[in-house]
Amino acid sequence: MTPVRTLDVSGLPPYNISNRAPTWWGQVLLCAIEGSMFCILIAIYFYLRLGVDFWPPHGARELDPTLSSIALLPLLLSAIGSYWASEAAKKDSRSGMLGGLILNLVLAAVFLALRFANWGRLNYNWASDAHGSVVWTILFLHTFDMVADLLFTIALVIIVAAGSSGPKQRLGVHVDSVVWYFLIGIWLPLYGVLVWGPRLVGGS
Amino acid sequence: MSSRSLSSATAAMCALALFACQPEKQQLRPAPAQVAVFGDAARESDIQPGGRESQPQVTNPFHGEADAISQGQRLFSWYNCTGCHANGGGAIGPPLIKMEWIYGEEPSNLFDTIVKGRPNGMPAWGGRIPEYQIWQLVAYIRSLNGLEPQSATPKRQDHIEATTETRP
Amino acid sequence: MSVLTEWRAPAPEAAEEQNALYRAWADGRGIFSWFSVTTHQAIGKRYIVTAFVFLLLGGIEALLMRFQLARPDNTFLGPARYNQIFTMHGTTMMFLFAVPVMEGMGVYLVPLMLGTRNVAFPRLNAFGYWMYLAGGLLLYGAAFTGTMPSAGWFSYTPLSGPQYSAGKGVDVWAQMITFTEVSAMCVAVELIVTIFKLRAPGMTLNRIPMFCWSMLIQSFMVIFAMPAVMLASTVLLLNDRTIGTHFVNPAEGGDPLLYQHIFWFFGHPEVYIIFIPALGMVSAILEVHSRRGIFGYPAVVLSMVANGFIAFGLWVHHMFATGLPQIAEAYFTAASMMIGITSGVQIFCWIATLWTGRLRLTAAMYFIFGFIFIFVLGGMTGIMLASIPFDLQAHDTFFVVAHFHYVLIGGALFPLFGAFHHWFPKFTGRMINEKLGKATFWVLFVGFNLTFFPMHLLGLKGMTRRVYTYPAELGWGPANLLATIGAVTIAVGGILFIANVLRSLNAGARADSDPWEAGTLEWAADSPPERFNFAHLPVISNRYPLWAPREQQGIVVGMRNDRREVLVTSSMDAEPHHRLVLPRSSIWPFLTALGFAIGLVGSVFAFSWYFVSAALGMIGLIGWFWPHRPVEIRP
Amino acid sequence: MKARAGAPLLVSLLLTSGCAVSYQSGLDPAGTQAARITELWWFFIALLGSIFIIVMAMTVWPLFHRHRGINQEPLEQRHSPSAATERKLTRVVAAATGATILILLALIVLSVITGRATAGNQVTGNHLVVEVTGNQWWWAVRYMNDDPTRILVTANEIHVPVGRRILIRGMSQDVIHSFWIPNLQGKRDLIPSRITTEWFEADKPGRYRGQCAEFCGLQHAHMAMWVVAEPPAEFEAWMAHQLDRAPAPSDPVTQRGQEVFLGHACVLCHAIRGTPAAGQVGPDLTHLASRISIAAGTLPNTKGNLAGWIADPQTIKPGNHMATVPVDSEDMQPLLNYLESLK
Repeated sequence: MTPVRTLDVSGLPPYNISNRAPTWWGQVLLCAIEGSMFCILIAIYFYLRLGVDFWPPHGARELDPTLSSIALLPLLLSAIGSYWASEAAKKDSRSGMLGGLILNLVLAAVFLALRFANWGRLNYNWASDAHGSVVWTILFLHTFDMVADLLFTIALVIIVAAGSSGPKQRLGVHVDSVVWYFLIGIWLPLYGVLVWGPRLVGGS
Repeated sequence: MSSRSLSSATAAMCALALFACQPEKQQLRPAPAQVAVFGDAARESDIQPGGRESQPQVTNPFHGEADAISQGQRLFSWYNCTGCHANGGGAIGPPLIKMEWIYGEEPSNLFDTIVKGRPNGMPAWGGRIPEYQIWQLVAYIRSLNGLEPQSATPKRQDHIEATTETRP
Repeated sequence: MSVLTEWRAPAPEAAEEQNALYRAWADGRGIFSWFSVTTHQAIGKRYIVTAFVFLLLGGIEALLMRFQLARPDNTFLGPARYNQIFTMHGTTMMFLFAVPVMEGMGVYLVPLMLGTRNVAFPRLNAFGYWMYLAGGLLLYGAAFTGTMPSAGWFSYTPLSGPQYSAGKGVDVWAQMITFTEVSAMCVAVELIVTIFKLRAPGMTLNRIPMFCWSMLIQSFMVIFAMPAVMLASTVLLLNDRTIGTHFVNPAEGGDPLLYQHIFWFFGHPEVYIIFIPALGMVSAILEVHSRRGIFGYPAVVLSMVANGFIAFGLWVHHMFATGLPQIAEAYFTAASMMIGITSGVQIFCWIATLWTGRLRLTAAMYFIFGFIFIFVLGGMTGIMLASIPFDLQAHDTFFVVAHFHYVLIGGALFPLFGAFHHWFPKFTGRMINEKLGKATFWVLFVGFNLTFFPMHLLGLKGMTRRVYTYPAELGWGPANLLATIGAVTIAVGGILFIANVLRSLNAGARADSDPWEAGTLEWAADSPPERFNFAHLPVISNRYPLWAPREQQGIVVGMRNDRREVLVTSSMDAEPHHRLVLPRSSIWPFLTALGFAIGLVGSVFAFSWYFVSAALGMIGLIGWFWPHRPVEIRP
Repeated sequence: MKARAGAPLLVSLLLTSGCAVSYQSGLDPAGTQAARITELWWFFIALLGSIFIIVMAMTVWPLFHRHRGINQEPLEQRHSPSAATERKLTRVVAAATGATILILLALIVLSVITGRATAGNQVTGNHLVVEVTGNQWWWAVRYMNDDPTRILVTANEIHVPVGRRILIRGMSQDVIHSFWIPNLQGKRDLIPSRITTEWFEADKPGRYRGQCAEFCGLQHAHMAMWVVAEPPAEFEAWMAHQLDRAPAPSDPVTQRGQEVFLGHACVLCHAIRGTPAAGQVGPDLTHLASRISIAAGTLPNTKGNLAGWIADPQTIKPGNHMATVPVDSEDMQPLLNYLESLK
């Protein structure tokens, strides 16, 4: 056989837990899809606002600003849990991953409890009028995403606690943190729109 | 190549679909028997829906047909039922949603009510509206109360809702 | 760069090693494993074949429409059926044929062109295909049982709303969109990651084949455009219909135009999602059959990127007749005309390539010439339509029908047919009959122009779109008859093509790996490729590795053959970074798609089925991600 | 190659010679706005058509040079043009791109200028305001006037005086429709919940047909209308006549016809001024007999067509909202006579 030029890659690692892993990229792109969905929802919110005289409609009780703002605290802190877990995943520290994930879960649960309490305050629903439709849609979609990610996190806790923490699972923990950062990051503008929007662009 | 067997199966199914399909029942042209109009006699005699000549009909021929419900909805405002009943919530006339039915909720009862009229203001529409449109109205009124299949009932209309819940 | 390669004779290929590779990539036999296939060639082929079935269905619908319109006051179909047929035609062609077939070509070709063994997420790929199939079966299954949408492929509210479209047809339509868009997003995500992370060592950004560039740009457009249509169809339309939200109900603060804005924010990029991959195909085919690299590679790539960006800024030109503020209109006119610049650059570069190439006039090249003719003509009418005063005359008339068939059939279908003739040996291992291919071209080309050219005039003469009939006095009869004759001619062309494919599949000459003496990597793999594409991953140092001198070609050694390994490289310079073990075939993508599908079909009837969908999907995902034995760390 | 370029041209010639009808055509303008647009169109055709021909010539040019190696085998696998050739080509492509940019800029400017001219939303004192409301599947028309007694309600037919600006205020009762009279002006959507406007001015007397341009359901194809442009004096006469009540029945037959009309469901939807009939959801019939067509431009307005239409509207225009009202055969003739008397 004639010689050819060769590149020997046998020395390269068979896995990688960092931002260079394809799974990480894939997850970022999925977040981009969700993100553009929320951006369009925000556009819908303001478009609908432009079409009516009163925003929110008379008598509509909106999300409570104080409660919403307090709820940001556990949400932002939960990012620390996420970060801790993902760093631990890179270092292959099982206890670190568990600690981080559980911290994340607990704080997220606190946030969701506050959200549901706040959500219950609304005296309108999706079928009341267009304003109700858009507010409920935003809340529903974001909560749906959060619950889905929390279920994923719970699954990760169970898997890691059961002792299965190979590279695949560690990458899962790392990628889970990306999703969580995204859900926190996208909530901030949504919080601004839902809580402060009516005050900024409201009235008549 | 197994993907070919799949595709041929899909093709066969889809071709069937294209040629064998029946649209969701949508009757553009009413059957001649349904064009009948019940004259003023309807008010006095105890004529049954369906007309003297045709078989007494106590079931709505349009039961469960989405298109008939939507036609009924249009006629409800066209024939100014809204003038008294608003969008079903009731005004001068009684509400048509979630009420105790004074004269019954069966299609034949509603049909009678529309044809013969009722005391205290409900005019007799017999003699004016052809039978098929009365049945469409019946289907619509029943759909307001969830008495028509859910899959045929629209969830909202393009006007202000006649909701019973009120905002504090 | 660090891709230093040493000269050495490859270790005598141990038969055992080869067998290991075959074993690792084998899919197994039987119906069960047929549902668990995850190799990109199989999935890509399924996309293409399924999309072709839908092309046939859409074509039959088009013929039915043309028969109805062949003469004035015709009663062949009647209004209800005609409205259903044109809705199904548009929906089928846009959502079930044009986008999926491009996705299919991308799924099949991109890993081969990049010199890798599969897409980055093989199971997501399979999942996407099953979602697409489920969407198609939902639409046609509903049609089979008597429920067809009839509010147009755009389903404008309030016509498509709860009050004016009774029945489940529009709901089925809206949820079919969800299926196909999920599928498109899956492909977009995996292609972007594949193109960024799985390129052959040495394939820097400016060595990426043109078709991969086009798929990359298309995939990004999918990611930003498709969420809009999912919101439009499921939130604005379906929720208004099934749970009584008020997004488009003006009486309760909604606005019917909101739906149009959101729909066209997707709908315009959709056109480019369909035709940018076609631009990539044109470039790839031109290179091979002109026997030179594309002229102005950076210019063509940049103009495609610019196309992608501009596409998001001109959705309002579908809404000029709704009466928007004049300043906005001026902006959207300018933006729409800018597409002329980027498309112009591409056309000029292709012509320059033709001028300096050494042409080989194959059937594929015939289709490219046909493409340039039809597409440029469509582009000219596109520029006219960007002008608001003219658009207000031509909007919603047959002029527009002519225009977008020129840009979509000319811009996407002709390149696609060219691509089939060009890559047929790669797909099947056999050459397609050239004579028959050229005959197909001529029949299609003549039939196409016969069908659609008269429509320009019909539109100017006042014939509006979506009418099921027209009175004789208006004098539209002869042109319509001509168009119907053209449509039949196109059908003949389609039959010729199918005959050619079937004949060549069985009796075509055997193709070797590189029958066209092409330059890009897909031609280095066998025809048809093995499941692992390349026994040794290639190392490249040139945009056209197969045209490069032998001392510039190389191979990767040191990969493990007993599992599905691919090489992850850096996103810019394609330097090897780590190895990635891809999952074996799995039934779970199919089951997950099935779970989602059951719930989504239910959601046509009641919102609560979304939760069923989520629960079933969750069960599927648990199975999907169930931890198997930990991956061996052993290198 | 010649056949390829020639076929469409031939087709277009055939077509233009084949159709002489021009009362619904954007190419035969009868108003100032449509005329500007048609000018723009011919300019586009001349400019873009010649560009198209040049591009096609450049595309097929390499096909005519055998020495360039078409189909010559064997040939080198890859051809690399010299650097000088590439440089020359780069300049050519750059120049072509520059020309494209300039041409498009010019077209944008031209388009905006024409747009402003045809939008015509300058305030004029002497314009006529006509309210057009789209319905599935007919047009309600109201001539506005400061004097409420001179507000005219009619349907499916608009008369306009030549040389006077008309402001159309468009609305919709149900779904989105689009108002379009190709000989006079581009189209404007009629959208529920909002009012859209459009200006036009007819400068040639004549009858022009228009058709709903936005898909609006089953009978989208049969939602047409007539615009009659006439000299101002004739228009004023028409207006004065239309403002009159319907003529009272003059003989026993038409008298009976009126009774039939008022005794049937007709009266629930249609209005005839001067009679108790005041239905608002169907076209106003006060001067039905003076109109060109019935059923929104579907049928010429003849007695026979009217009879067919009343007897079985769902066969003529399947799915339309006119009820199938049974009229006894002995009542039909008087009813028709009565309707025919509504000049």
